[in-house]
Amino acid sequence: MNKQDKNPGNNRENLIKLENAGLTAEEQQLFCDAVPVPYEPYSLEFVERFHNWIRANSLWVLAFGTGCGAIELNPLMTSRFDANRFGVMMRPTPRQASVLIVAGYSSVKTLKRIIRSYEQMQGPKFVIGLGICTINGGMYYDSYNTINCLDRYIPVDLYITGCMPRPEALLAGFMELKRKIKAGECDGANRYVKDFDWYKANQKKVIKKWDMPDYNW
Amino acid sequence: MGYAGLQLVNTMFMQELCERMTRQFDCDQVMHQKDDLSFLRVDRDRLESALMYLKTHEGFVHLSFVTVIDYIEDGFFRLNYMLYNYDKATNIGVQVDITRENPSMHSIHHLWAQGWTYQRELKEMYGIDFPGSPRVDEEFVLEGWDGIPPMLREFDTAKFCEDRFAKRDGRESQDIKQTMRDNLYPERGES
Amino acid sequence: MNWALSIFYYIVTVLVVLVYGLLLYAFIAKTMARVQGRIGIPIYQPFLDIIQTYGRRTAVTHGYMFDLGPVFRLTGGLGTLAFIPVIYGSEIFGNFHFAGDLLLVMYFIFFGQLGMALGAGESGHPYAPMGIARGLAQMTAFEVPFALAVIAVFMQYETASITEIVAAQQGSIYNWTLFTNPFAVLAAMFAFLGMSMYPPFDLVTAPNEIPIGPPTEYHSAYLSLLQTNRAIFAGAKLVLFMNLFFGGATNLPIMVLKTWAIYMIPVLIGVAFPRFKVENSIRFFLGVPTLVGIIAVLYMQYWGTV
Amino acid sequence: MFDLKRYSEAELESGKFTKLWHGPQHPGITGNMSLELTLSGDDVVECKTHVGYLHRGFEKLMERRTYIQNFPVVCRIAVPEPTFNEYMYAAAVEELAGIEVPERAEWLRCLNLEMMRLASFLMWLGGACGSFGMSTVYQWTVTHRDYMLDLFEEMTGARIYHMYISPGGVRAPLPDGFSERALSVMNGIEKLLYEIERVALNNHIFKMRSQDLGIIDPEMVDPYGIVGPNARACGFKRDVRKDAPYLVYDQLDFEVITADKSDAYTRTLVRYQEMHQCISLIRQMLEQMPTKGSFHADLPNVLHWKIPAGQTYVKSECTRGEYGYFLVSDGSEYLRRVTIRGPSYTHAIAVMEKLVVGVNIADVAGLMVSLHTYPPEIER
Amino acid sequence: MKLKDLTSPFYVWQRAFEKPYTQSKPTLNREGAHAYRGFHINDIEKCVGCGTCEEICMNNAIDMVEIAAKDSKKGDSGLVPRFDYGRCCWCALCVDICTTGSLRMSNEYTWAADDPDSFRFTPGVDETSWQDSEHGYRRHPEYDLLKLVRPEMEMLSPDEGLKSFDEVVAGYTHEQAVVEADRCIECEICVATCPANMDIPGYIRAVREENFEEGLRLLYDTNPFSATCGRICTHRCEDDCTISTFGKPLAIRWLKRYIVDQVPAERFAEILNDEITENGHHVSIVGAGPGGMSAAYYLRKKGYGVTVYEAGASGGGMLRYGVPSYRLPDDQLDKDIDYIVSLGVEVKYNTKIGHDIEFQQLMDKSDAIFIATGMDQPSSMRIKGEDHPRVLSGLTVLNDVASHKDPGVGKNVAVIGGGNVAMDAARVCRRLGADVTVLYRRRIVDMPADKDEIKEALEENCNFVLQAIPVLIEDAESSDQVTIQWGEAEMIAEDGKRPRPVLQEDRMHTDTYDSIISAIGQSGDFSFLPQEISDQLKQHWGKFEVDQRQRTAVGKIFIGGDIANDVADAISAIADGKNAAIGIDAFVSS
Repeated sequence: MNKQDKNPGNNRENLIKLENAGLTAEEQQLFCDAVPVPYEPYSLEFVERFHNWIRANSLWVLAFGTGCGAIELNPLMTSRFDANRFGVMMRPTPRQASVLIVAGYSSVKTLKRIIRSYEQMQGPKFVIGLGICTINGGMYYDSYNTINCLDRYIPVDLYITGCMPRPEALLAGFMELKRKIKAGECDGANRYVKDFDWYKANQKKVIKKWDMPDYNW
Repeated sequence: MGYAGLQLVNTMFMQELCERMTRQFDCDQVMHQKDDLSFLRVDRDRLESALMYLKTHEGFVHLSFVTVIDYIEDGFFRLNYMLYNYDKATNIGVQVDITRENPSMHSIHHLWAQGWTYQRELKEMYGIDFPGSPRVDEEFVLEGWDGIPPMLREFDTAKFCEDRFAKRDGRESQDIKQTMRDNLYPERGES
Repeated sequence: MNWALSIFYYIVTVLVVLVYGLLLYAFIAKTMARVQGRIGIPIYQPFLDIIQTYGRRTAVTHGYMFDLGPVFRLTGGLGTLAFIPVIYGSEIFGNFHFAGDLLLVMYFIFFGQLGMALGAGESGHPYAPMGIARGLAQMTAFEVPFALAVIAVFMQYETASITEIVAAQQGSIYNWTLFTNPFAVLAAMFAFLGMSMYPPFDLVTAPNEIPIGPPTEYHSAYLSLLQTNRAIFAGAKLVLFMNLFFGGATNLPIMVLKTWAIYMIPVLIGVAFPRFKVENSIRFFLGVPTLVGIIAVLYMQYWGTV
Repeated sequence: MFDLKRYSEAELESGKFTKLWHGPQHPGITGNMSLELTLSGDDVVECKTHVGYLHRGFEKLMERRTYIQNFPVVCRIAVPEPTFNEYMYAAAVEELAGIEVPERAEWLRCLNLEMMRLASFLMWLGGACGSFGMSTVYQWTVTHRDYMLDLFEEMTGARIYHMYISPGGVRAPLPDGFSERALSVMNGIEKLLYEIERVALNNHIFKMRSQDLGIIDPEMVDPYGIVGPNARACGFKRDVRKDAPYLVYDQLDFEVITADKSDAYTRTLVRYQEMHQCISLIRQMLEQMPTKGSFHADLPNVLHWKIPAGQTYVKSECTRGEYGYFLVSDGSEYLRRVTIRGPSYTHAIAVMEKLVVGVNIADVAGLMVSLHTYPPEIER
Repeated sequence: MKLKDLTSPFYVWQRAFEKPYTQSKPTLNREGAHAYRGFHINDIEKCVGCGTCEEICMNNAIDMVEIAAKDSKKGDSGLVPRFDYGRCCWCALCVDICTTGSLRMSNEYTWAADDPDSFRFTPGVDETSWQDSEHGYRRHPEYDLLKLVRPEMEMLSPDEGLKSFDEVVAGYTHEQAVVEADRCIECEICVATCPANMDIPGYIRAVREENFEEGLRLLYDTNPFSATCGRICTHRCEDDCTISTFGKPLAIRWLKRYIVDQVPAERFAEILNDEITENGHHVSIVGAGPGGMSAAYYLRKKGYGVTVYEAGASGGGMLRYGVPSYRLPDDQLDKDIDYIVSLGVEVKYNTKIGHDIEFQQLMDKSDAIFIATGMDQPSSMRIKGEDHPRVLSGLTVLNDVASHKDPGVGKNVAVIGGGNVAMDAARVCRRLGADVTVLYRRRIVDMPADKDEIKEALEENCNFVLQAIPVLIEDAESSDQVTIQWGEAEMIAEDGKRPRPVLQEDRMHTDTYDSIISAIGQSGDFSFLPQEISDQLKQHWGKFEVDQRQRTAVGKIFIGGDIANDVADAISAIADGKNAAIGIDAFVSS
């Protein structure tokens, strides 16, 4: 994937200036600009493969109902479909979660929280875009308050289409995600580091109230 | 008395009420939409007293919602206060026209404890000011909004979207008439 | 006995208890899932989870205490286990023992919690101190009946060595503290409900109120340590209760059976009840369980003759 | 009357109190909203609600779409309970356009609405138990709700967003054998409800937690515009289904359920009884429903459907109370203005901010759930 | 505190001994309900690419795209919908509104992929796992978003109609017109079918919006014979109307008529506002029929000086002489022609080329010549005795009636043929009080005449004798009568071709009539053309070969109308006229 081509401003100068930009250096540190640390895979390949297998079978999903897709996460996680038996579990805190499900549309206000949650998650981390709204705006393609393409703001590893995707489709999505993790194809977190400036520029283009503390320690 | 009978009584109540309101508050326009719903137009400055009267004397204790309709062509906002009378099972919509320039309206938060939420929304979505209403200047549903209030008619959400949120490219649709012309009668039919 | 060999045996014990603790956890989770009408996690899932958290490639720290918290916690678990004979009379699973080891074990039980409290307190997340406050408050409360029960046991067996207490219960089922000193057991089991973090006493990690609680900020390898500790500590606790009140175990199957049965008691209640608030919880522990504990002590003082 | 603030703004900001954000990423919050709590110890001294995380600007979007295009849009407004939106929108459009809906369609709509109410209540009941820590009940109810969704899938072709009630009628009649399957699901749910009564409603700790929590004073009901079960639980006999019967409710046999004290427990109890009432209504409807006849009125060409200028307000009783659509048309192909009045609007903001003061932090989630609010309908 | 409150919660454990709720099989891809709204399926054989799905989609999820497997043709744009599953919300409005029923849904719903650009597909073209799915949402047969029924138009009853030459069709009332116009889905498929490529959706919209002035302008953009076409057009557009798959096609012709009827002739100039700037060039047009006059109109609008040479005494050509007034009243035709003439077109009546003026003279004085003489020579039946005095030509009969002369057909008439002329002749004869028998070689479905005309002829009690091949015409016993021998025919299809009538020699009939009207076709008379020009112009099956803009091998000469196109109807002639005007303009200005 030639990501570089899609990045219009891959140098730091091109970042969009916001109202917070004129602050003193000390205060400016409060606002997220620090590039997160990339992580290396294990140096031994079989160790990495083993860990990938483990990661695939222990997916901790952040319990954040960002949009209407969350309504189908309820049946998924409960008795009827019981995703627990596939190693999919809900974690209430982003620090511990490894999968972020962006459940449908995200309003600008929520996007900020999504980014914040995403940055607090520890790598390797995976993002599932649920429903049409994450792919190309869906129902709300012309709404002034919802973003259209999620992958411009955070790296997305898998999309599941549908409105809403049924729990079965979600399960199938999880199976696909497992397959990808096992194959070592999910490098979203490192992509985020690599194209950090591009992502930040896009984020700042839509999020105008940028009082985001630095969560990339 | 069955429902139909009740309704007849309510309709009569409604008509009498509208007459009373017209006498007392000079409502210049009365519109009966259906048996249990009428709209009254009152003057901007009489609104508070009209609402107070309806609430305390006529039993319209329930404020369903406050909303506004933007008549950009005629240059005014029409505020609409929907009240409900549980005993008579009738709705009445009290409407006020206010100017679109520097719009401002008397707050009703002292009449209904929930009134301020609606006013906060109207302030954010239409820029109508309600002096004295609690937290009216705080952000309500939007965050960091930097344009004109989005619910105004002149705000073009599609264009805004285009400017701000990237769309996925590769989408193009062909016009049917043009395609058929190009394929079937390329040189005919033009004028 | 060679000290190196006993340390080796201890390590073996720790590993066995770890594996057993994780399996027991998964089994209980499956049981609860069953009540909820579903199948639940695979039995090996806890192992995967531990390796998964361990295998996270990034981590952030909030300071030295934050780093030390899980270490203290694990130390507490390991220390607790070190002085409890897992299987009575077994050379490998006998662990260290000396005359006052029960007191040390009691100490270690709190050591972990306090260490955790310090660490989590530094994490900076508001839910962590809130969880700690709740946890410590509740712990203090259930400690009262538990201490009373242990005192009653001291008085009964006139020793503070767990091995000797177990030894005294051998021979017949009627020698178990359960039958010789039922009030103490009752009081201790009430405390056990509080210790085991199942509803109605799961308010430390109450997911709908303060998600996860103290370990909110813990992740990656930190969390891995905490998970390891949870298995070991749960195993140690169960074995302790088994030893003190249910006659201990002379072989592995009996140990498994007894600990499982003890574990099922909070689970039995847990799935059926919602969560207490912290003041309800304290009030509860300082009520009937404390009373029972006092009765147990009085009983031992005035009537208890073995 | 507005506010019973015990602390001034300056005091709140003084650092004397803990600030805690409850949500939006929090398992104890319904949907995606947040409460900014100011705590003194474990007690809440002040609360500000923050909504807008789900704001999509429906009212704006609907002004840009034709009348027929709006009908798939509206159901997204209240995610767990889309059908009421479909019905309200259809009813408003029909009223302004002067369309007479066939009788069979009215029955089908009514059935759909009652099924939706039951499904929504099921999810809510699970959430109410779950918020106090009884996740077992939550698992059961969500599963049984899913059986309801299977019925919806059969009836309407989709699980969540049914898009079944279109202006003019409904899109399809009932499939063959539907009522047998529906009745068997109803029997299952009834059995489940009795189980839940034993397990949760007669549970000592559940009662302890929820009784006397978040009491709605009868004095509060009118100023705060409290409606639905929240108001009924403190003795107000108010139900749109009875006050101004719509659809076929006047042909069905049911009573308005009330109680005498609106705390979290009574509200649960009232809703619990309403669930039984729903089952009874669904059974009645399946029995009495006409099986022949047209189910959709003739519409003008929907691609350029113009509705004469007018304004109307239609309302119905959803699970949370009075749900209404205020629709203004101006004679063009697009509507002029629509305002959606959701009961959560006041319940989740004004009422919540008042009730939560003085409540233990542990009970905030329970209180929030007991008011039964859906954030997506607040901000739309 | 009640003890029961402590004990009854343990009832939860009962659940542990029951079967779990969890659906263990099939876990993935559980089949959706039979009417589930899953992924789309499109039958591209049926799909005509009308784009209604695209129009109704509130999410802009549908693109109309060209595909390799399908070409544009009349009644089918060749485009198919492509779905963007980053937009679609599965509301199925596209399925509900699909005019041909080609679009439906499967009950598949699983699609997960990592490339956000991959969620686009063209159902029916791209390989999908659900394309053969049997279940899934379909429009319920009793539920229509399309308006399938036409409002009934008031017509003279057949009995009434027979009494006079008054117009049979009353035209739409205002309400009917608006209701009918409202049925249009504006797919624009019909535009390609219309020989003149009129902006049909545009003027229908004008009717809907009751903006008749705009409607008239749209009409005159492509067709200056709107009043005429609104009555007698062969309305091929209606055959391709996408509504007609499930219902009645739109009454496009009547709506056109409705527009023109709403605007009085005096206001035409004011509304159309045709400003003419003379450009100094001059064009001669041969024939004042629809083709010629249409060319004259558009050329005049471009500023050309136009002279039209007409052999007859008045304009309109076949419209005047070939179409009876109960279908097209003369005043309506005059309305159209008068407007064209009013723009300054010079029409020389009773001027026959080659007789009154030489063709070469036109060649010399004009910058270009447009020939649209039409086909006014009846074709021969090529049977023995067809020159019998009681055998009349259909055209002659119609011509006589149009000029208020008695054609003298008698009381018992046979009409031979199945075209519009035959139908008109038959119906005219009925109005003259005769009993009419129509003899036709093929079946009723094969008749080239308008469906409406056939229907009305049947209603007016014309006796149809089908699959009848005339063999011989002889003298009858009375000199006022004539006898025809005809044989029954069988329709025999040979190797997949169109079935052909084959005479059955053993089933012959002999009938006697007062007169026989032969109306089996016409041909043109090109004797006025000088030989050298005539040689240069290529002919094929009696028609001149021309290109899209009516150009011929001779640069200056443009040919259109019946003598150049295959369909030979008024609207094609009008279209030819307009295109010739464009061609001439291009030719002259180059």
